[in-house]
Amino acid sequence: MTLSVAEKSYLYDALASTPSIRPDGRYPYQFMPIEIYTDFLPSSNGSSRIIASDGSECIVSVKAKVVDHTSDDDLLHIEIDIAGERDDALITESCTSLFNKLLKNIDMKKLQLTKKYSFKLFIDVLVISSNSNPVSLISFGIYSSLNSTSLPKLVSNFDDLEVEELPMFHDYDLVKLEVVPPLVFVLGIVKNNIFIDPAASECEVANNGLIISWTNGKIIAPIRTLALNDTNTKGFNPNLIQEGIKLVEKYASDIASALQNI
Amino acid sequence: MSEVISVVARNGAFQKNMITESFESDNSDNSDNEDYNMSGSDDDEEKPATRQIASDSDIMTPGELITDDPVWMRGHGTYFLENKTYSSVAGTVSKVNKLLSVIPLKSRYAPETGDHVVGRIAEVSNKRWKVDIGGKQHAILMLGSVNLPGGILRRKSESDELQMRSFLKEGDLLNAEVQSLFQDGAASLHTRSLKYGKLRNGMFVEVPNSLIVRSKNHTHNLPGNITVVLGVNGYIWLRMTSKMDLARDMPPGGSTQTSGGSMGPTGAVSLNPNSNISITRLEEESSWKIYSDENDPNITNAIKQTISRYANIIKALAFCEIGITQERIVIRYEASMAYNDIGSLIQRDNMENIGQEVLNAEKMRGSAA
Amino acid sequence: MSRLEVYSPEGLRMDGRRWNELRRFETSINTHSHASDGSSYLEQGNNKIITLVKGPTEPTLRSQLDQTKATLQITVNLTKFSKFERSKTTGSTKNERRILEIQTALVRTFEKNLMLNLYPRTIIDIEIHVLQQDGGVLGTLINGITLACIDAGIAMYDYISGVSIGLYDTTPLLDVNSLEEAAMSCVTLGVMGKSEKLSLLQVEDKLPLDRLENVLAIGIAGAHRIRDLMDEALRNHAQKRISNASNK
Amino acid sequence: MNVQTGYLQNVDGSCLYSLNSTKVISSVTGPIEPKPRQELPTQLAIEINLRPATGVPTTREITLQDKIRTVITPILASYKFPRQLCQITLQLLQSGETESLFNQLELAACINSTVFALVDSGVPLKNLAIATTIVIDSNNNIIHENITDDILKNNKSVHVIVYQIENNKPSNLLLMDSHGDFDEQDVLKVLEASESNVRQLNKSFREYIQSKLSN
Amino acid sequence: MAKDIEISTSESKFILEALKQNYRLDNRTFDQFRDVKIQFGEELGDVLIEMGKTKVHCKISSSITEPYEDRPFEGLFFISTESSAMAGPQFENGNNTGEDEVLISRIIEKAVRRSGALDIEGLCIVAGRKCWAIRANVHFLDCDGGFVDASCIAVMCALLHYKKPDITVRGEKIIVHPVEEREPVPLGILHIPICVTFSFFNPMDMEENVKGESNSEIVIIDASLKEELLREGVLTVTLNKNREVVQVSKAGGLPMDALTLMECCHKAYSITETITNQILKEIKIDNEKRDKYSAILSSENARETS
Repeated sequence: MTLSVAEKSYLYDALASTPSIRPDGRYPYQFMPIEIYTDFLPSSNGSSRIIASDGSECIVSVKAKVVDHTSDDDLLHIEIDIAGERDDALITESCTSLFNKLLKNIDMKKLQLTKKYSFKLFIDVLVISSNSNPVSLISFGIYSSLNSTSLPKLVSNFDDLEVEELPMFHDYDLVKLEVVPPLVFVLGIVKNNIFIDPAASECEVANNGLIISWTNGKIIAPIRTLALNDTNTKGFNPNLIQEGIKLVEKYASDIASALQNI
Repeated sequence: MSEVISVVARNGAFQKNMITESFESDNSDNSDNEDYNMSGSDDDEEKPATRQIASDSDIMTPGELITDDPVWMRGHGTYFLENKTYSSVAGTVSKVNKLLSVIPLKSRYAPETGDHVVGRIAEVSNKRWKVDIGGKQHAILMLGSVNLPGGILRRKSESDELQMRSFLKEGDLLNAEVQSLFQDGAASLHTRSLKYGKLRNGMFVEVPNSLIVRSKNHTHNLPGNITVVLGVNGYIWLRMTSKMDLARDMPPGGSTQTSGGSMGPTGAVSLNPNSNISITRLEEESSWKIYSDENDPNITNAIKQTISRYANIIKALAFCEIGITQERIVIRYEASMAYNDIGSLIQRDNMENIGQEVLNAEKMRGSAA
Repeated sequence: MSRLEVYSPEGLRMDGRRWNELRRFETSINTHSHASDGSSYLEQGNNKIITLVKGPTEPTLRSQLDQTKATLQITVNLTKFSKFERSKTTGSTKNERRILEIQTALVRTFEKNLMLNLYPRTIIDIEIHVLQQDGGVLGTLINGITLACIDAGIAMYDYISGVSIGLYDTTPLLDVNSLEEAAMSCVTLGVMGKSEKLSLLQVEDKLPLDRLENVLAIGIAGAHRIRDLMDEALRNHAQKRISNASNK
Repeated sequence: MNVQTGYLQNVDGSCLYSLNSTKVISSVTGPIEPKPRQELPTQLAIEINLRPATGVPTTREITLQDKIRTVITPILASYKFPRQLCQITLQLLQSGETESLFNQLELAACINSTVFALVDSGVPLKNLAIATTIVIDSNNNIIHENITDDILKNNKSVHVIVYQIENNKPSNLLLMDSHGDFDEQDVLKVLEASESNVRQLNKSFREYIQSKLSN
Repeated sequence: MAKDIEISTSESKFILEALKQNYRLDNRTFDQFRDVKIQFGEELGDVLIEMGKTKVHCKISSSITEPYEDRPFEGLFFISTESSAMAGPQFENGNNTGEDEVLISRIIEKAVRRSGALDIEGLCIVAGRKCWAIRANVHFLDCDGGFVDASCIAVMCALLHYKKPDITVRGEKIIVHPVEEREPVPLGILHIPICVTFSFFNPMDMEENVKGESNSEIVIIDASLKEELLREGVLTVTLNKNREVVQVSKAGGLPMDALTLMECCHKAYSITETITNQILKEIKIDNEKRDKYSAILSSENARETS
């Protein structure tokens, strides 16, 4: 997205003023409205589709497979495909590595079936279009797809070390997967202001950006800066990190409950 | 609903506005599979063998026979074989004299001579700028089709060619008129009037071009000291109203006084026929300022908030696929004052309300056609 | 799985359809107005696909520029999760020959139907995401592209509708799902409008020559039905748009 | 030796060449427009592609390509075509030797085939180059004709020798590729044997061309 | 394709006008398949096919390897169809993702491999451990159209011609007997697919094709290179002598009436019969040439292929 110099300076001044004026009038803590659809892929154990009001869209599928966790302890496999980008594109790889780290926060015990076997989850993310950094959208997608994931109900004994048998499942009863995936927030920084969920035009003039991760009521790693453009990026007051964290701490639970009430 | 995020959620189903057309076989008695015989052509009865022509507003879809009357000239959105004219797009029939065309429901912007458009410079090349106007191809703005600093009568020189980027560079926004069309349908633009040129002091909004109707005037002054340029191509510019914008709206004989010094949107001082500015002043004022990248330092936060409010109203109208006109923007602006919080205007149900209220208001006033 | 009868003596298929019944066909049009110039979402049975059409627009590469007509480019993304069993291939599937073949077949099908000569020096880029596949995907792709191109306002001669027909012993089964597709030989058709002209015809497995005509006849009839369903959906969509935008 | 030039129609020059059990087709296209990265400012660029009879090209084929290039480059009048490209493609039909152990028969055949295809294409050459294979077997016999896979397997040393042909006779040495166990004496013997071989090959090729021209 | 081969406007006009008047450049009739020349090489499984000026070479190679985990009872069979600049400037070296290259290789793949022309279960040596891997290396030498048809014939001839060395299994050990010691074993060929390609031309405009009822499109069999460059649509039908459709591919192009396409299939059948007979005859002749004695000794030993 290329903006004219006049547009950029208008946006910058508006975002830098006190209080900041966002181009669509949002509060610093306000997200773009989103639409969420879940459970639309019958052949997946869980699925979600998130569409932000700017047209950014991401689809997530969760498929489970029974594995022997004594030989394969990597129980979460995530693959991210961003339409129009190559699989080895920087953006795709950095998203994949971010979520690989983040999903380690999920309690893997919940996936364990028996002493020997566990569910392995394959999380496939397809970003159909994105106007700015898609990590936040992806985390919402993963959150709601895992929340909508149902797995076959185990009927065989937990202790299977003695018997050389695969776990047995109920014919049709399903159990809801109870995991709490982390959420990722992107924040934009303009001068001394910080605001959540920057739109494409806001990213274009931001002096810097932050990625803040959150789960279960607390901030977790990674927290890091993120250059949102390659023309305006510069250093910022470290106090803004505190402010950003406060912002996320205050509002993240609202997001989590909004995503859960589906 | 949380004010942090508004979520519309649905479980199971996927589509919004799903048009469901389930098909049930209607020839259950035909279970003998020899019933279908390829050699028999059974679709003859489906072709209306009439000389009648579809009326305006009838929906046509690709491949559909519009008429078998040979008197019509075939325009856009049609093709023909012998006497029969068929539709090549999905849309409505339009008949202008003997010209028959089908207007697609939606397509990329197709420029016409005289259109007032907003565009963004995509490329600076040899003696011309390529301008993104949301069309099928970039429009061309020739170096010779712009006013250059130093006045209209100034000759273009080689040094102008070398410093084209100092006038307009990639990313710059401008409004312009479609001067002519090339053979392949690409537009040639010009900005040789003070109402056209580089845009400043505001914000850009994009809507589908089908929502903007061609009219006499595409620049409107709105309440709250805001001016909107509704590009026919669906590109919209919202800016703080300038002196020149005010002057334009003044009735002849009005008592405007251009209290010198302040710039018009194109950097030149107001050009009201009744004001006391002569054409020679124009030449003086048509200086480097018209290509300045600087915004007016007097844009207050209140103005910026108003611009954001208008932007959200325009987006809400576009969301409801309602044609965007000055009247509708103003009606909604006034009504939107009920929402103190501009940010709430982007929520889906509020957008839907905005659209519904506009339509209701028009029905009440009987202005809806 | 194969314990189920493909086609019962009573004339019922595994999913309860009769031999000449189409699957559920549901579509919505203009689903991605932000990300594209034309778009459609289509469910044909359990096939679920999103089609985005971008263009006609200025090409980004010189090699995409044709002075006489628009360049048509189609990318098919068969997602790894689209089948019941997740695809095991590691890495990209984008350069698999099977996918390249499908893309080429689709380009060559629509090159003759879209009036590309009306859009010289531009590119039309079509992107299809297959979210779920359950047999007869090629036909579904054709239908999705037809709808999205119409939504983009790109001029075309007629609808092209696609469908796959299986041959079970001597009985043709219309609009096969993946279980049927695996159990018998299938034919995929792309039919031009209400004519009996075939844009696309593919047979990938052995089939008695003397049964082919019969299968084609059923397929053409089925494709005509699909055309009518698409037409109906499109008209409903158009009606809604027009009433919305009236009094512009 | 069996030579058939002008074997293919879509290229500028071609040659189907066989010697004993080794059989190769070569094609020459050029001078043509190169890709930007191939372009040389002052001379003709050469692209050589060698494809094995079975399987996909490996490092073995790339090694052969490089050796062919060292022979072809000096005999081409490459200064005449700056910024142009000559595309040489070789397809082995039958290698005539155990491919995992040897490449000498193929190398000689490829070189001869390429040179004859170049003659057929009309790309200006400064000289001809003719290659031959010589084997010294375990009994120290020099074998210079009808070399089979079995003879190769029984070698003490194997040599590929390429001579430049000037005034209708071998002059300078363009390539000597020797493997195995040999001494100075052996080399001299090999050179001697190969020169007569090359002389012979040159004679038969001339006769072939002559008969082709007279037709 | 690397470069489009240019064909001048006047020449293309001439060819199309001639087609409208029922003439082809090489004086063939529309339904005439070129004569197929089959030459066997010195080695087994080495075949050169010539159809007019088109030349395709195919060579079979074999090795012993491990079967796929999920298919322990099957051997491996690959067909490689890599094009090179030798066949013409339209082919780029090492580029296998060009539209035409992909279509050719996919059709051959479906016609021969997917249709089970080669008995891959017969390639199994020790289930799950050892099996034969057979590789058909197709080399496009010279292109004057009809690569698919010629390649399919080449692959089938080469497979029929090839004999793999005899082996003895002793526990885990496999002894491969050199050809000189023991008579090699032919491959199990279950049917012989033959591809016939039709090219379509539209003498009128697209409107007539879509809405007209004349069905005036021109159909020719076995197009030459120039005809291929000008055609607007293509159909490849693969059949065998058992009246089985093995594969049909009309990947887009000019829409054609279904009945016309059916006629094409029937025409293809008679060509299939002729070519199959020719192949079998020439294989037999070559076999006899190779082994004069065995022909005398064992008369009914050869496996009947159909």
